[in-house]
Amino acid sequence: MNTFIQVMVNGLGKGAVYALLALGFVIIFKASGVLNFAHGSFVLLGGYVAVRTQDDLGFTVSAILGVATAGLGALFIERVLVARRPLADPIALALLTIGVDVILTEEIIRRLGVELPFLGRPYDGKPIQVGDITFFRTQLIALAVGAVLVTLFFLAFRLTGWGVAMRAQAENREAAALMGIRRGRVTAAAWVIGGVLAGVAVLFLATQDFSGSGLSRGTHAIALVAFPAAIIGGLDSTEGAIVGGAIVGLTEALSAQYISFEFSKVAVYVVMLTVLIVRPSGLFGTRERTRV
Amino acid sequence: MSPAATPALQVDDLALSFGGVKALDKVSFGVAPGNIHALIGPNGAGKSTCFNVICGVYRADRGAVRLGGNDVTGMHPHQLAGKGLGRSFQNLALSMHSTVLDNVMLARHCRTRGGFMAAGARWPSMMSEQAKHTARAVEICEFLGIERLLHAPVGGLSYGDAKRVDIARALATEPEVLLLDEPAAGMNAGETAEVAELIKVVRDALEISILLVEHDMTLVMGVADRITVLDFGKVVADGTPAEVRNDPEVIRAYLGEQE
Amino acid sequence: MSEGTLTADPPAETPSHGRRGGLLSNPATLFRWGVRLVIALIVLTPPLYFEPSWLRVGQYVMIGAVAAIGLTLLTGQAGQLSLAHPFFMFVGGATYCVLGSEDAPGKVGFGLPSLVALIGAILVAAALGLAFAPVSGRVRGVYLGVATLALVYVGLYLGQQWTSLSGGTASGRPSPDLNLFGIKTLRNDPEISFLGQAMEREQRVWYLFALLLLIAALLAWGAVRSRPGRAWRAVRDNESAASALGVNVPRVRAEVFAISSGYAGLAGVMTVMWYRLLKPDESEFAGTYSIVVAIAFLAMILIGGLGSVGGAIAGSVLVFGLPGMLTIMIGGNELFGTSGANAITPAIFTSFVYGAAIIIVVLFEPGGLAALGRRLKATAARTQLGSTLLSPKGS
Amino acid sequence: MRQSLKVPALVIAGALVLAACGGGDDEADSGGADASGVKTGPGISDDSITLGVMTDLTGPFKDFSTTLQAGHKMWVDEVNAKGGVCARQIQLESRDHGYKAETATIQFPDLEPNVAGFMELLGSPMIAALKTDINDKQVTTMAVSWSSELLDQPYVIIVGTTYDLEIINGLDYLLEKGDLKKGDTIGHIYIDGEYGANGLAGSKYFAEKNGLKVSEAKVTSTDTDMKSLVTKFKSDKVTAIALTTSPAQTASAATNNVGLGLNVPMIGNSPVFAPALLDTPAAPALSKLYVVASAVPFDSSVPKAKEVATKFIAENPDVKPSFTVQYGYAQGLIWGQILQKACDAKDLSRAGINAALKSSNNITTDKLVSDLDFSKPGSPSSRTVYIGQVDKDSPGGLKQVQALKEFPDAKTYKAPHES
Repeated sequence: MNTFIQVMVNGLGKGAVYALLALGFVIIFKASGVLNFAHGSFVLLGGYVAVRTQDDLGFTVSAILGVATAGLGALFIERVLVARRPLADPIALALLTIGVDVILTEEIIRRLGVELPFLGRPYDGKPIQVGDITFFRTQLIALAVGAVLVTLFFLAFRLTGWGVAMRAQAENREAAALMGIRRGRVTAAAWVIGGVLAGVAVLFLATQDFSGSGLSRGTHAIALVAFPAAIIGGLDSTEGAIVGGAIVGLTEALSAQYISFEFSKVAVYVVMLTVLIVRPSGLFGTRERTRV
Repeated sequence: MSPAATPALQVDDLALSFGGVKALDKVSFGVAPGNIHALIGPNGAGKSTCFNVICGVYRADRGAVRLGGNDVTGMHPHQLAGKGLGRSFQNLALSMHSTVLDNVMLARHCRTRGGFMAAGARWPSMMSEQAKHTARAVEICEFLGIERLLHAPVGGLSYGDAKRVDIARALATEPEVLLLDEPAAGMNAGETAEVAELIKVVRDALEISILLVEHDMTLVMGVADRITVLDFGKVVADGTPAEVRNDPEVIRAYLGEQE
Repeated sequence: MSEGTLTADPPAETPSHGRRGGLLSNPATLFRWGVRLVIALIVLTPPLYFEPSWLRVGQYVMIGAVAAIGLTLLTGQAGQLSLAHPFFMFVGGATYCVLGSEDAPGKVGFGLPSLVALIGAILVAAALGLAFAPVSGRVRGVYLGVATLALVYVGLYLGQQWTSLSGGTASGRPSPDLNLFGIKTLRNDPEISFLGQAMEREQRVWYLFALLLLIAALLAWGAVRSRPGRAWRAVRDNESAASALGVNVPRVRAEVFAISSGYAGLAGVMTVMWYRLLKPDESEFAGTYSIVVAIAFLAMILIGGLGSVGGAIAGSVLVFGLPGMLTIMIGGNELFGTSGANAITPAIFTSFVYGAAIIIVVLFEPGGLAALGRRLKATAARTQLGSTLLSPKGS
Repeated sequence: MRQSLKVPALVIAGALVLAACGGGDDEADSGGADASGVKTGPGISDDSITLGVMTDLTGPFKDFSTTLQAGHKMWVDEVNAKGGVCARQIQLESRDHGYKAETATIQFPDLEPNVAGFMELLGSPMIAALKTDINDKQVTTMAVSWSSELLDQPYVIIVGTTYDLEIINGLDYLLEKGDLKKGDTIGHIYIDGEYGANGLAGSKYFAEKNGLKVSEAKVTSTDTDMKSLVTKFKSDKVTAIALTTSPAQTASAATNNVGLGLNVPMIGNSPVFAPALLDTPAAPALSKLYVVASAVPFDSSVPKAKEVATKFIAENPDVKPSFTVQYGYAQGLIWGQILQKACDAKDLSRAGINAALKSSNNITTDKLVSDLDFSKPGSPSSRTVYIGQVDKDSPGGLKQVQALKEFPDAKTYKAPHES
């Protein structure tokens, strides 16, 4: 029983960070129709700035700087590249972000050299024991930060003008433009939020507790796990991203414990395929309407 | 309706609801062979729903669709193309990057055979079949006056020419019944008159039946042999243009819409 | 219609003019023969002059080209985004080894003739592609792209688990030699020389790959220009319209996925012949059948021009060829005077090049190299000299 | 198609008459003999011997390779200062394959004609991809891999103990210390592939021999989070963890071992540890790790190891030291003895070099690695190991806790290709 609880704790802890990443994907996709393959490199970008400044500025300031850089980086990509082709083919835009990702990732990895710098100094590697169960601080803080950010996001999404505009735009990009919604501003804000969420996620990803490794190519790889999370929930559903993140985290942890570790990654994709066969647009996603 | 001639297209007692709203309710009408038949009605009357049921895009809750005496209820759109039902599209739905000929040749898909290997290896029987069908497609394009554009990408054509490509493509399925979805949408008066002329020429030359779903009254009154009027998913009138024009139900339906 | 769909459809079959005229009297015929000559020279001469390293680069480019042609049919022509190509390559390679090898301790082998194994590998890959129909027929757009990613993970997992077929990640299993009408490809048996140059392994593999690529490209060109190609583009552009015109959309979607998988299967056979080894990857992010390779294929077809067969080949020259060429040219030196852990190596440099190429293509030349080629041709066609030098195929 | 190729073929035929005359360069290098009657081969000139290096300076092993190359260079400088081998200066020609098999496959035919043998070929995917090439070209190659699966390759040299024997020795060490006993379960995390599978064979043998159970956990090289594996080990009640992993994976296993309250000793092969790990939050948890290797720890009391270490620190004050310095130096010593032996037999051709290797049954490296015997095909060249414990204060990060020793189970173990 203790083992099962520990497995659930592990799974949910990871799921919280996956949810942050998946939410970033979804927000960007909802606003601009772009499947952002560069999300992993936003993660690296935020992490890189944070690790390079944390010795001089301390963790908190460098973390804020890293998060801000990831947000601004995303904004830069949106303004300079994506906004130039607002109605381009979704596949082309997805590929565009792959191009960005390749360059950004290679360059950051090159700059890191042989270093494996870690983030999360204030909380990393200091687990709390409750009976036989271990709670990793990184995961607890990730859960708390995730919950706060997600709540803030949903409040903003429901209550602010931006949220209304964003929802209108997600419904129909052309109609929203006709209704006078400033598409550029809504989309740009969405990219900034996506980037910021990626920047927050890396503060937990590049830690001993969460991924066991510092900032590296592995961090980029973990960011890709948020893909199935976003797909399972439905690419245009913000609630779905949260649910998808939790599903992926739990699927990984449970199948690693009860089937085998090497099957756990496959298990995530098996779950995703099953969802897609039943619901081709994910659990909460709206079905694509084909024009006649 | 005279029992002697089998209608080219017959719709019987169609009913379809979307979430409790009756989009179609006991809709029945028939398109006589060689007729130009119009289906009209104010916005939301159920014209498009009815059109989509006939085309196989929607499946009716109840009722039947017969094509030249064959029951085609519930068939998929691609099956209907082989049964002699051709259709045009309101938004044209052409492949913009492909050439005119390529677009028209698509309609020969169900009349031709040959998969990847045969096509890839340029199998002689496939090539001769293709040549034959290309000749027919060119003939149809000539008929519609777009033969000079055969190798031009559709994306660069004027709206009128693109509309002709759309109709050419529908005709290339060799239909017995041609369904036209708002052919005059987005056209000015001059272009509309041109389309009206075209519809008549098509009917006369190819001896096919045409069902026209249209908003534009001038077009409908000018070309239709018979008109069915829908309102709130029900047939409110069915007759010649002259009969329909004076039908109080129709006038009420259309005037009601204008308020 | 969206503003920037990245498509490069070839012109439809034009009625051929000038078949009747004499060879030299008709410019169109002359042009066509000129192009064939240039292509033949590019294909035939390198094995006579080039070092084995360069030949290996060329062979590798041809593997990429075959795979990319398959992908450009699927993604460019039929509009289905797929990242599953490495999986089908792996399936093709494994099937070839299983069918073509003799039984060995711990490794299943059927000992079939190698040509049968080659065809079997393509068919098995295609059949598995068809088996993916419940997903490929229903799931659309970017959802399909991520869904296909699942297969890369499945391939990695099965390759590691099913060692009696895959040989396992530890040492893999050797590739069967392709015996083409008595001529072995991977060994000097029988010894052949051509114009004074001994035809050894690298030369043989080069010519074999060139032949396979030629067949693959001709089949693709033929299909794109006729019935199947029209159906693919119709499904890509508007499924409802395609359906109304008599195209069975789910069937076409499943078929093109299977065909594309068959191409990947062939590329997989070529890969194991190139390495003379089948070896499952150790991770999903690095290796022969990894996500990185899936993305490289997408880059190839995008840079080449989505849907263009010639473009796919050109894309492979850039994406698969450039790193190898730079590696040989740079040799033991490092680029730009950098060294140590932060060096800009050929591998990193080419990553930059192809990343940038993708961005530039999407932003400035959505038709890719194929569109560039067509434009060049149009310019050249105005000068007589140009028209005899440039390809009618566009690239 | 048939038609279209015939004409061009004829056209170029004329142009290629020249090619017919120019062919056959390959033969020029091989065979022949110098003035003193020493038979020569590729990579051998009158005053130099060139050895190839195929390494990873940009991929996952870049820090490992950098220090290894420093070791090579120290040996080359020393031996050349003393006049070289066979009156020839040693030269190294290296290529960086970035841990990519396709790059190595392309580089090999470019590099191979210039070298007498390979001082280093790093990485099991590369070794696997080049196996046939190495056999075809009969080029003696020192693999940087310790898999006993490679022992059937006639031209591949493995320096020292193999992964399976390292693990067996390490587990025997824990058994002797009393950390393990009959009936216990060992958790073994391994990267699927040549490296991990070979290590796992060792713990399976040990478990069978001593009545223990093994809880296996297979990972891929990019997995970094070992939390769920250690959770599983905890529920399986393991009493020791064996590792055949990458350094990042080791770090994660170590922190979770402590974090999840399992707290058992860990042993691992030489590649599991990198000194850089001591700068990470994992450092405290790593003190439970014993690294078993045929190479001496950087910070050892062995005199030759001390000498090399001191010199390395003096020459490279900014580089983090690692055991690979001494290992690279030892590789040089071994190559020096093989080449000297071939020189004495007046045959520096590739066949001569390989024959010299095959007849070497007692190569010594001043205990940088144990004495080596390459004369028994299929059998590892040594079965003895050093054991080091992770220690933050030792340069190179390892404190030697066991001098060269062959444990009882290592004696009886039969390697896969051993007759």
